[in-house]
Amino acid sequence: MARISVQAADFDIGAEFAALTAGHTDIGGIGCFIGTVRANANAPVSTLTLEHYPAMTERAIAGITDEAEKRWDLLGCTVIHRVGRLAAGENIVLVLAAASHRQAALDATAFLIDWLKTKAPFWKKEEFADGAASWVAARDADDAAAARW
Amino acid sequence: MARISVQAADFDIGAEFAALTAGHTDIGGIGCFIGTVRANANAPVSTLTLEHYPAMTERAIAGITDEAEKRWDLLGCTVIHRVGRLAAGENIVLVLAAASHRQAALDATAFLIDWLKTKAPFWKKEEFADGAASWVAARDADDAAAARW
Amino acid sequence: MADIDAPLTILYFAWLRERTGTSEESVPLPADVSTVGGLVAWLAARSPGHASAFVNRRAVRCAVNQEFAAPETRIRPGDEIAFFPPVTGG
Amino acid sequence: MADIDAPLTILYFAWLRERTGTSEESVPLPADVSTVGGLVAWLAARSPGHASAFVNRRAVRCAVNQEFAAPETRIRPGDEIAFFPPVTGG
Repeated sequence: MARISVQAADFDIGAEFAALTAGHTDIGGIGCFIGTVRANANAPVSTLTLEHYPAMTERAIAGITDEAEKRWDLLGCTVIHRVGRLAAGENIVLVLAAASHRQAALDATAFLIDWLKTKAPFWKKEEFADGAASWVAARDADDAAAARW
Repeated sequence: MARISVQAADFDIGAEFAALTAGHTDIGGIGCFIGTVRANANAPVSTLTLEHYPAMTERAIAGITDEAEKRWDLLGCTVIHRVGRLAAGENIVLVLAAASHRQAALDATAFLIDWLKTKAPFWKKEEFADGAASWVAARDADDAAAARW
Repeated sequence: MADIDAPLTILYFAWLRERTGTSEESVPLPADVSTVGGLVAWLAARSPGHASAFVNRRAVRCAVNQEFAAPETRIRPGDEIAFFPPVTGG
Repeated sequence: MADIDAPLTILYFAWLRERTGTSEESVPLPADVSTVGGLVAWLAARSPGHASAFVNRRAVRCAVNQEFAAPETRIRPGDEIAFFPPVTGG
């Protein structure tokens, strides 16, 4: 039931909401999270490159949305994750979860992004304005967030 | 800092995201919640009418967004609440919260909708397909959700 | 300081509006009324509709000058006092 | 059942790709290797780049046939085995 896309192009948030809810009158709430490329005051990121494991990525995301659909009564969910080079301010990821009641929609949204952060095969490389580049390190806080569920 | 609107017209989700994030490169995540008019399988809602207390509504919402901005480092937030007659499937409310980190964005989004449900002067009247009408009763679960924060 | 003769503006919303049959009325502050709770008792005696609106006082919420208020909140001449059920927006 | 002579496809991502200097290589399943952990030890001896990629094995994650795997996961001829750092998407 989930819509999953891994793509270089940006996504159209309004169009994704419209597609998720089209023809539904049983939805009471839609949760959403959008992750964006954040510049840092000390070390401005000029670009972020998202690498992934193409043969595995969509399967891994589908495993995560399947789990969300098992845990909550969802009426639909959407995960779009961009790959390739992205500038500061650009969108990285869109998560949408629709349910009859808001708590399920909000919890599923938080669950989906927490698990995407720790269980989908993407890697971020930051390139800074001064020419330096480094792979983003995984954060313990992300593991802890994913382990809450 | 918050954008607050109480209006009869629908809102444009994509445009609201764009307005919230325009010119920002310090945002890492945006949380969003949209509430919609839900039909019920047993007693389909044909229309919902949202009444409010015009002199108080925006002030009450500003009190809620101020509280969110005190509790989390937000880079912006938006609350749009519709009033008047709405059909099943229509949007009722939009909440957006932008922050450097996703947990603040997600928590502030949940806080804003929980408090809106219990602290902003709106009242819903349901009209059913069979002509019956009734004021929606406040839910203990909503009070409990608001009291978590 | 408001004029001590300024009337109260009383607003009713949702089913309180339907039961009282009015969305707004202007009344002088009764001589022996100084709190929201006292005003409710006074208003409930105005008409059968008012009595019906206030029959379950635990189901009624109040705002004084657009701020949520409690039965013990003091009221003054010229205040805008709104009565309504627990809110159900969002 | 895969051909017992089918080579393994080894994939490297992120800094493992940079350190090994390759994104993909095809190797026969070594005779004495039956698990991911055994394969890592064998690969680490292939070149200085490979050694550098696997120097901190706790920092390396693995998938066998596109499913996350552990050091004790068994491998078979023809498997696709990917090595990468902890993921950082989202």
